[in-house]
This record gives sequence, C-alpha cells and structure tokens, in this order.
Amino acid sequence: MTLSMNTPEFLVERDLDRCIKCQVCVGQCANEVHKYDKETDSLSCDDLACVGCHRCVTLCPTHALTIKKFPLEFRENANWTANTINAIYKQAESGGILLTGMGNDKPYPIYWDHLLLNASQVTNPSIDPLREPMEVKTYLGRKPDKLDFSDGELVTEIAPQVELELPIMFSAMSFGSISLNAVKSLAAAAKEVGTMFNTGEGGLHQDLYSYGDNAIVQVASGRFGVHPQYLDAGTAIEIKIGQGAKPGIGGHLPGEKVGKEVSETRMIPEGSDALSPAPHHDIYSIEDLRQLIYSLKEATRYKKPVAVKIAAVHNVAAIASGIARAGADIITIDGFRGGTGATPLRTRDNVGIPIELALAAVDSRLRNESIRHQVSLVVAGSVRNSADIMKAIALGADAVYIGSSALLALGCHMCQKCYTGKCNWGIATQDPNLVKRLNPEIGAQRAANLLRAWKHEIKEMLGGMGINAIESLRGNRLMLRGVGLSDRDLEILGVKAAGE
Amino acid sequence: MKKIYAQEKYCIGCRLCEVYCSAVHSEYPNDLVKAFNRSKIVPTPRVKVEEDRPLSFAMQCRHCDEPHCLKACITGAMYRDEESGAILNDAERCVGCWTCIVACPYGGIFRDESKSKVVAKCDYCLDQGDPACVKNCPNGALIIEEGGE
Amino acid sequence: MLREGQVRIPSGCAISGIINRKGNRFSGEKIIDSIAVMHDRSNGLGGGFAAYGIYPEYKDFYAFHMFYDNLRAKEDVEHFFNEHFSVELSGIIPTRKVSSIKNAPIIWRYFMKPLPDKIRDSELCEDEYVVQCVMKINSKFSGAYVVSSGKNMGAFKAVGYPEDVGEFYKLEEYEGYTWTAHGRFPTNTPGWWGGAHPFTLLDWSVVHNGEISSYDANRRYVEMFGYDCSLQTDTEAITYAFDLLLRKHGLPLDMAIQTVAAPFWDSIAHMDEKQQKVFKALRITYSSLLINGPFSIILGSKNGFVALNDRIKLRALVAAEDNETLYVASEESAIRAVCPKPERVWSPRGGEPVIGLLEGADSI
Amino acid sequence: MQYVIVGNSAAAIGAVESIRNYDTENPILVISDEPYHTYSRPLISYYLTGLRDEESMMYRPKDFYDKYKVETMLGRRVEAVVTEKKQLKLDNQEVISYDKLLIATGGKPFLPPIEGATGPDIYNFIKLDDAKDLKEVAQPGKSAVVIGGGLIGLKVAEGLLKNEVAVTVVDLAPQLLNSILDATGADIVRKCLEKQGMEFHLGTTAKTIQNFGERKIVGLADGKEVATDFVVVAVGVVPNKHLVEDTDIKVNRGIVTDESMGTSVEGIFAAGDVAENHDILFGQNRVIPILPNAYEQGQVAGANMAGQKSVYPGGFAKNAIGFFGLSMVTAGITTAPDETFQEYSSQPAEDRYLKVVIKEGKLVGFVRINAVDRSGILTGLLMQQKDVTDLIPQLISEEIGLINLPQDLRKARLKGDAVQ
Repeated sequence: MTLSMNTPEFLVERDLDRCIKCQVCVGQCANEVHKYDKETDSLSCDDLACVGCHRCVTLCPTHALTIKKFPLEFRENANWTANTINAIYKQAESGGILLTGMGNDKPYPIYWDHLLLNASQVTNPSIDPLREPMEVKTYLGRKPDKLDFSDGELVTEIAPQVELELPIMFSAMSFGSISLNAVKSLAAAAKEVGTMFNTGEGGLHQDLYSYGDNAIVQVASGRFGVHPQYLDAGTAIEIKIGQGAKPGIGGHLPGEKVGKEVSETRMIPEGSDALSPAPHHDIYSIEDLRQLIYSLKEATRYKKPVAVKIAAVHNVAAIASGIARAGADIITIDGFRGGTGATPLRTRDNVGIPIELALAAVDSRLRNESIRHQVSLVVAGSVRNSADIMKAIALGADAVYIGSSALLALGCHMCQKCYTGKCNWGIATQDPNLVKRLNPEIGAQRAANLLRAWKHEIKEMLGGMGINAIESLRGNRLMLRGVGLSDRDLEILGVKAAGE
Repeated sequence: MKKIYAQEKYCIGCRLCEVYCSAVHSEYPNDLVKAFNRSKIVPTPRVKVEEDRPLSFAMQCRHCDEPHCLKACITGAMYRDEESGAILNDAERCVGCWTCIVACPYGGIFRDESKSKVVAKCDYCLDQGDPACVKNCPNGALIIEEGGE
Repeated sequence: MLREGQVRIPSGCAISGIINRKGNRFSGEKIIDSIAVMHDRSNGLGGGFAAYGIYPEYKDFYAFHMFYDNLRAKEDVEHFFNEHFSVELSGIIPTRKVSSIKNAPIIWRYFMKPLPDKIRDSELCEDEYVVQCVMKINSKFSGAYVVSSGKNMGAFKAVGYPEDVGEFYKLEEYEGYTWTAHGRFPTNTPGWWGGAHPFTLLDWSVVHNGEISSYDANRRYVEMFGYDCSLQTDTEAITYAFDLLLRKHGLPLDMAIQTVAAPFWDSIAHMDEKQQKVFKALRITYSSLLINGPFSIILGSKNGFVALNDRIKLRALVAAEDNETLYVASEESAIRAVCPKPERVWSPRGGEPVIGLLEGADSI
Repeated sequence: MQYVIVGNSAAAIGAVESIRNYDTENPILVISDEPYHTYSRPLISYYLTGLRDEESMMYRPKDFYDKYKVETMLGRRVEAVVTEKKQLKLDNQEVISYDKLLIATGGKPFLPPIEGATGPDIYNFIKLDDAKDLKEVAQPGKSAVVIGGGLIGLKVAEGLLKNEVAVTVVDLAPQLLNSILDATGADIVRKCLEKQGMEFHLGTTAKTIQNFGERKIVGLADGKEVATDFVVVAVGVVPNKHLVEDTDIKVNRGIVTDESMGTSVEGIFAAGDVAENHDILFGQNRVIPILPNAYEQGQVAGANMAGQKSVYPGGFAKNAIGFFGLSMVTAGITTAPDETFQEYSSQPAEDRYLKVVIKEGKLVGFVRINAVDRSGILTGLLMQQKDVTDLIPQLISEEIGLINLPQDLRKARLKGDAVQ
C-alpha cells in the first residue's frame, strides 16, 4: 500500500440535534458512507466514499443530513483546476482510463438556452389548448414523395410508421446498463402515455414482450439479444452506430453485471463481459449499412420501420444524408451531451458536437437535397425540458429521445457513478438489493407524469404561437430567434437573431 | 376490510415504517425528533421489518377474521373495533401476560418497551388517518387495500 | 425599409370573390364595389385583383403581367423572354392617374408561348417550364417581378386602397367571369407594389386574409419541390402549396383542401376504415402542408375558385349564392353591396371549402 | 329457542359472542354460581398482588350482557340436568327449560388425600372468592405453604411473596411446572424464585396438616415438617362435572365432546375446562385447561347451538407466564416422551433458554424463556404441523421471524391466510 492522494469530493454533514439514530442512512448507502457504532451509540461518515447521490439526504426522515462540496482547496490556479489535478492523481494511482457516467458536464454552450420561442400578439390569435384541440400526435417512418389517387381513390401504400401520442420517446438504455425495474418503469410509462421506449443493446427481457407495441428494439454492434422474435416484438428497429456520450467507441458491460436475467436476455454466458465493438463488424461503409437495413427489413417482412442512430460528429449532415439514402426510415442523432451508463471521461467530454447544431445542419442538408420529408429525424442528447423539445422540433426534428430526463424522473440524482453498478436509486445497477429500490409502478407513474406535464407545456407553447398541430412547428425556424449567438451560429441554426 | 400488505419485491429494508410507527405512538406523534430524542423510551414499533438481503418486508398485525390473539386474551383487552374492524388492544386492561404473542402465528404482536407489561400492536393509526407505515413507505412497498398481494 | 422578400411582413386583410358559374363575363366594377365596402380592413398599403376570362382573344397565350423598377430590368427580362418564348404581343397595361396611387413601376403585359425547342431541352412539361421561368425572373432579375403568368387571366395590383387600384387599372373596362380582390393591412411595408396581392402562378391566384403560423414549415416543405418563396408571404406559400398538390401531385381538389385544412386526429378516429386510411395518409404524407393559424383564402383558377377557412375558423368568411353567381367575402356587407338580396347566405365552417366552378368543370 | 349456558367464564362468553353472530333474537340465559360479572379467572393472581381490583378484572365490559341480550342468573347453582325433559334444576328448586344447553362449569380444585386438608386457613386458588380470602390473610410477615408447584401453585406463591408472605412450595414432582416445562426450564424458574426467597420441597408431598395453635404444621412424605400460618392447596384442577353425574351424558376425565363441542346428548354442549376434546399433539382426547382453548371451544359450541356447522379443530397447550420479570412461553410437548421425539435447545443461560421438541420433522412443542417475542410464529408452525427440519437452528434462536419460514408459508402469512 502506498499513500492515496484521493480526497473527498463531498462533505457529509449530520445535524446531531435532528438525528434520531434511526440508521436509515446506514442501510441506504451502498457506498457505506454511514456507519453506526453500537458501543458509543453514534453515527459516523466516511466522506471519501460519498458520491453525492443524495439517497441518504432524501430518505433521512428528519432532514438531519446535508451534503456539501468538500471545502478543500488547492492554491488557486485557473489552469490547473482541482478536477484536472485530481484526475492525474487517480490515473497515477490506477494506470487506467478515467470512467464516468451520464452526459458531458463541461460548460460548453447550450444552444437551447440561446434560442427563444415566438408567440402570437394581435396579428394572429394564440390558441387556448384548454378550449381548442391541440394536436401533438406524431408519426415516424418513411413518407412517400406524393400520394397518388386514381378515380378519387388512394392508391399509394404508406410505409410502416411509429405512431406517437407525443413527440417524446425514451432513449435507448439497455437492460444491463440499467435495472430491469428501470426498464419496466419506462416501458409501462411509454405504454400509458402512448410513446416508445428503446431497448438499447440489451435485448428485450421476457417480462417486457407485452410492451412490444411500445418498444423500439435496437440492433447494436454486439448484437446482444437479437433474434427473430426480438425483431418482431418491437414496433421499430434501430441500428445503433454511435452514441453521443462515446462517439467512435464501443460499449462494455462488466461481467459482474451479467446476472442470470441479463445473461438470458442478452444471450451471453452469465458473468461474462458484454463487449460491444466500436464499429459493427459488418458495416465498414455506407453500402454495408444499406445491406443491414434491408436485411432487417427482410427479416421483419417490411413491417417495421428501421432507424439508424448515430452520434453527432463533425460531418453529421453528410452522414445523415447517406443514411437516408441507404434506406433508413428514421435517423436518430445523439448529441455530445447525451448520457451513458459508462464512458471514458475524455471521450465524453471532448468528442462530438452539440445536438442543436447537428440537428440544424442535418435538417437543412436533407432539405437542400429534397429528401427531408422522406425520413423522420429524431434527436437526443440532453433534452432537458419541454422548451428544449419545442426548439428541437422548430429546428427540424420530428421527435426527441429523452434519457437523462427520464432517469431523473425515476430518481437519478446525476452523481455520474452509473459505471460502478452501485446506483443507490436502483437505476443503474443489477444488485438485487438496490434494484428493488425502484418500484416500477412508482417509476412508471413518475416517468408518465413527466411526459404528461411536458405534453401540457408543449400544448401551451404551441397555442401561444397560434399553432394547433405539432407538425406546423416542425422545421418552422421562424418561430425561433437566437440570443447571444454569433452570426455563424445563427447561420448554421438557420434562425434570425432576436429583434430581427 | 382494508388491510396492509407488504410487497416484498419493493421493500428496501429502510425501516422508515418502524421509525414513523414508533413516533406516532409516542407522546410526540407529529415530531420525529422529539419522539426519538425526548421520549424516555421510544415506543416499540408495531411493524417489524424483517430482512435477509435482498429479501425484506415489513410485517404488522393481519387484523384476522378469526384472530387468535383475541381468543387467547385472558383479560378481554384485545377487541375488535366495531367501526373499523381493526383488532385493537386496550392498554388499560392489558396485563402484559404475552399470551397473545404466543398465540399469533404471524408474529404481529410485540412487547411495548416504552410501557410496563403491555403489548404493542398495529392499530391502523386509526386516529391519524392513513397508517403511518403506509404513508411513509418511500417505495410503495406497503399498501392498504382490500384483499391480498 | 426592407420590402417583401427581404423580410417577412404579416398583414391583416379583406378579400372578396365573385364567379358567374355559367361563364358569363361581367365588368370589374362589381368587384371594386364589393371590396370598397371593406375599406377599413385595408390601410392603403396594398390592393389588387385577379380576373379570369379577360383575354378571350389571346386565351391560348400565357399572359405575363410585369412590374419593372427600371428600363434596365425591362430590357434584361425581355431578352430572357425572347430567348424562351415567342412573344405574340406586348405593351403597356393601360392605367389612369389616381391621386392616391404613387410610385408606379413600369407595368407591362406580354402574350407569349414557350419555344417548343426550349421546352424539349428542359425536359419539363409546358406548365412547369413556365413556372421555372417565373421563378427565375423573380429570383434572378433584380428590379423585375412577375405579377401574373396564366392564360386568359391577369392580376392587377398596387400600393393603395383596392378601390383606388381598380380605378387606376381601369378595371371597369375589363370583363371576366371570375374576379377576386384583396385589400391589405400590412403592419409594416415600404410600399412595394410586388408585395400587394393577389399572388399568382400560372392561372392560380390567391387572395388571403390572415397570418399563418405554419409559414416556415410550409415554406421549407414546398421549397424542397422546386419553389422559391422569394416574397416570404403567406399568400405565396399557399399558392405554391396548392400548385404542388393540385398541379404537380395531381391530388383531387377535396384532398388538397383536406391537406391544408386537415381534419383533427379525433375526427379521423371516428371515420370509417377506408376514410381513415386516406386521411391518415394525407396527414402523414403532407403534415408539413397543414396550414396553421388564422386564414381565409380564395384560390382562383380558370375553372373557378375555392374559398377556405382555417380548420378552427379563426378568420371571417361569408358566402352567398344568387342564381348563377357565387359570392365569397370577408364580410357579408361586401356581398350585399353588390347583391342586396342573395338567395342564400352562409358562414362556412372552419376547414369547409366553398367551391365555385364553371359549368362543366369537374375540378379547379 | 332458549339458549342456556351454565358458567360465566371464557367458554361461556365465547359461546354468547358466537351465538349472537348468527342469532340476534332468541334468549340466552347465563347461570353461574359465582355472583360476579364475568371476570378473567387468570387475573386472580393479579388481584392477589394488588395489580387489579374487582372492577378491572372484568373479562368483558360492564354493558356486555345488555349488549348481547343475555339474561343472567348469577350466584345460582345448577344442581342437575334432566336431559329427557331438557330441564335444569337449580339450588333454589327452580326449574329452567332449555333448547340448547352449554355446560361451561370449568374446573374445580383437585384435593389430594392429605390428612387435615380441610378447615380454616386452608385455601384454594381458582376463583375470585379464593383470591379475596387469601388477600385477607396474606399479611406481611406471615408464612404460607403452597402445595403444588404447577401453574396455579407458583402464581399464588408469587402473589403471596409479593405480599411479603414467606412461601414454601411443595410438589411431588422433582421439578416445577411439570405439565408445561421441561426440567432445564423448570430449573431456571426455580432458581429465579429462590432468588426472591421462595423455598421449595420438591420430589415429596404433603401428607398431613396439623393445627399447632394459631399455626399449622405441614408434614411431608420425606419426614420433614414445615410450620406455617396458612396453606394453599393448588395441586391442580379437575373438571367441574357434578352437574352431569347420573345423566346419560358421557363422561371420561371431562365431559366427552365431539368436533362440534356437542356431548353425547343432542342439544347439550360442553366447553372449557370441564370438557375434554382432541389434543392434536397427543392424538387423544384430553382436558386442556387453558383460557384460549376455553374461549375457542365456547365459540364453536355457540355457533353449533345457533344451527351453524362449526368445527373445533382440536387444541394443544400453550402458556405464557412470568415470575418476577422472568417471562416465558411454552407450548405442546416440552419434554421428549420417547426416542421418536428429538429435542433441540439453545445453550441454557441464567435467564434465557430456547428449546423445541420435534417429531418426524414436525414441531410438537417449544419452550422460550425470556425470548417471548414472536413466539407465535412457532405456534403457527406447530398448529399447521409443517416440516421444520431445515428451520431448527432458527427455531431455537431469539431472532425468529417470518423471514425464516419457507417461501410459501411466508407469503401466506404476509397475505394473512388463516392459520388453523
């Protein structure tokens, strides 16, 4: 053993006047921060183990606990910040890649917060969603260029579509990266509200086949859990090429998380590491993608739309165009603030581009090529509230995926320790002691409530714009204005500056 | 009648049910801090969390249709509340002989440590609205409803 | 000040339309009298008319009404015309001095046929060839603007109150079987003549009242199909939408109407299975052509007109029938001014079209 | 329809409450030779120590008879039952007719053959009146000999000791609480009581009681003599069945009853300490003179009297008692009678002892001294006669819980499924 230079990130403070020594905190902390000493009838804390997940704070019945940033400071240095220094200590100790969870937390510009929505005043009326119908139903899938009628009868057959009661879906989060109860929560919420959850690359657990109508089943580079029944079970199939939190690299579910259920669902031996390669080994170019798309369509007798998900990287627009032309019905773009269960820190924080710019670029590019209407565009990567969704749709998205927001609804506290498997909220864990902390009935209610609340807000904002159907907002960039953006940003976003 | 049921799969073993049960049966039913820090002896919770991780559940009186405790009670302290149907123990009449404890196959009756020789059992918090254990279960593991799980 | 095409200018308006369904022509006086009643719905910053059946002697020729800011523009465009068309006749459009109408551009009229060789080279059908020429002039020729380009029809518009515009263009001297009129109430405009309405393409004309909230969604959709919404006006986008649906995609009129004023999903859910399939297909395919926000429009063509409200009727629209004549207008007074006792007057419901077709025409 | 119940204790009350579940109209008459409102018989020891007075000993509230529409004849003794006429003869010659009769006359003290065992200053400890009498004489500084080291004997001994009476207990058996406790457990109890100053003469019996002035001398079989101020004979109870003597109601040790608590004569039922019924552990008919059984038998009898089909599943002994802060529960067979039974126990400590008796993998008895909590879980296992082979370590641990039960049983308990 040598000296570790790790210092606590958090300071756990216990108000002894309030503490009743019920020891709920002791039982609830999977990191074993709290300890009860019988001999002295007192509680103590190990600050170093605290990840700041607030489980103890939330469960403490007398609010005797609070968690603060550990006040230890290095000599002030704008270049060598505490984070930077501590990362070096850690790597010097471990010799390994720094891992993290959830999305990029660095202070890059958040373009959502530099875009403002319009509302009607005088020249046209706003619409009150409580009095007038307000439609947010959305169909994802390939659309024809035109409809053909013969003798007044429609002759065009519409390709299979994903019907959404609101343009918000739950992002791909695999069973494995999150608990079965978390997946169940999202599946049930999707069913209740009329939208989709996405299996991620974790396969579809037997218990969840009944939610197939609300599932988008993913085919990723590891092909975990992919078999004919799986493909048939979902409403759509998504080929995952990349993920915003880790563009260009694969996935790794450590063997200790591969318990019986995960092993059966993924069709891999219990306890074995589930390694998703960085590329699909049968896709080394766009024409290979086309083959996979059509293989999946063949396998499902052309009854399921096929989506392709990519991370937002520098030339995302050209890639998206290629994907549309390769036959994808839906293109999913995941921005660089998208979350994950585990990713190398440096990749997460430095690779990819913001979803707002990627979306604008892709939408514009597809329109310039006159193919935007043929495919649906779904965006992901830190959609934090209903206003973000409004802005995404106005920029050109058909729908959005929410991952982190959905997990927050289930109780996630953004401690970014998903990769440890010790999620105290029962979400990013396979430990049966922790998994049961998420009651999927409650989880489903909370996730469904979030969607319902956002739906209300979307309707309010649409009504304010004098719009009563969400499609009239789609690509309607006149409904946006930029604030505090450079001319170049505005040009890429295709929006005017506020005041223009 | 409505009964409290434990859903094992959602019980997280936090014991908040016990904490709140003790408090509402203390001199300070609405103040946890006082209930625990000022009571001479904190009342024994009438709900018991049993745990053998990952299994855990909270257990209290089943308020049986054919209550063994009531039949066994030597003093007549144990009675059925006519309005609610709950099986209640009249602490004034109870002598703490523990016959009900040995009679109850559910293990749902406890010795009340805060009083001398009286049993403590679930009273549905009849004077408090919904039972405190149900109200304060953070994970919906205790539900009050007609019929079983 | 930026003009239409450089900036988007919302406006409120008055509209009126009259058709003699037997094809009997009548003088422009009537439509002027009708639109004049709604003086208060305009603010003098734009008025205009579309007239059908006014050039029977040149009915096989595309009648181009042009505005030129200067002679240079006129020269350039005429050079372009000569390259692409055979010009049968050209000349100034007669006007009279009206004190309130100022800053008139050069207003010229051409009767032309496209050059067959050029059409062949372009691999386009004749109509599309003409459309592409119109788009090119409007976007590429500075100081030139195509006011109308249909056959046996023409648009007359100016900055001013519509009744003054009618007087300016001497419309009492024209006879047509369909007339539509527009009085404009823009919130800000430098008073560019091209920005006045109607907006036309081939023999489509659109007069419109309202400010559509779906504008940019509609615009960006039609622009994928070769249109260039250079004016940034609702009327322009609506015209192109109808041109796309009716002419290019060949949708039946009722389907085109149900596209821009689509039934609600709730209503679709109550339709029979076959209907559901059709309406679902319409809404799924043409979701970006749903026209949202308040509007009432009159879409004119050689076959007649269709008047339509937005689907929740956020703008006024009244219709009346008297014998062979059908009237539509923003206000009932505008109808009664020229037809005091119509046989029937009604207020069409939101999304429910009023269709006036010439006898023998099965679609617009 | 006239219901008549002879007796006014747990079995009688059980019957009344049960009858009124099904029949709210027809008259019920309760006759008892004791003049009191129904009271809890076990509480007489609390009366003796002063923890309870007459008022607070009531087994049911004061308005019980009104509420249940019960007529009472208290302080009236039934002399005989005339089954052919369906009549009762009372001590005042009154004759009462019945349609359905419950005999719940309880037990009476067993009086062993001791010379001089009658007369003043010789007491029993069964009824409230006994307690009242004793309370009078139990003055500080006095001394008493309690003959009998069973439940009643020790409770009265404890009560007397708490009244600062010097107590000597005599019992024929070599251990205390012979009927409910094994030798090891009994030893813990004896030590506890000895610590409080109680004296014991075990393995011998009283042969004579002689007056010696104001005092008495109790002569023991082993030749010793104990001088005392008064004597309590508390050797046990026997069924109080005088009523049915010379009738065609079948009697063994107690009145023989079937699973409906009916006697051999139709319309006549018996319940409580006077009746004998199936002991599920011994597999034979026995009198099990404990209150819970009495109440339950009364309930079954009452239901059947009211025309229902109610079955008494049989019983077994279970007791919860305590002396000077030592509390214990016991049930069933506490000492293995032969090698077909196995005993398992915790290491006995001064104040803690846990033991189970197993036969063919099933729990047939247990002892838990100072480990009362949740002992009913064992009772449930015993009642259901489930195989507990895998649970034995838990059964003799203080921390027994439902969590230790097999999953099906645990789920059933959590659901609240009835345990019969």
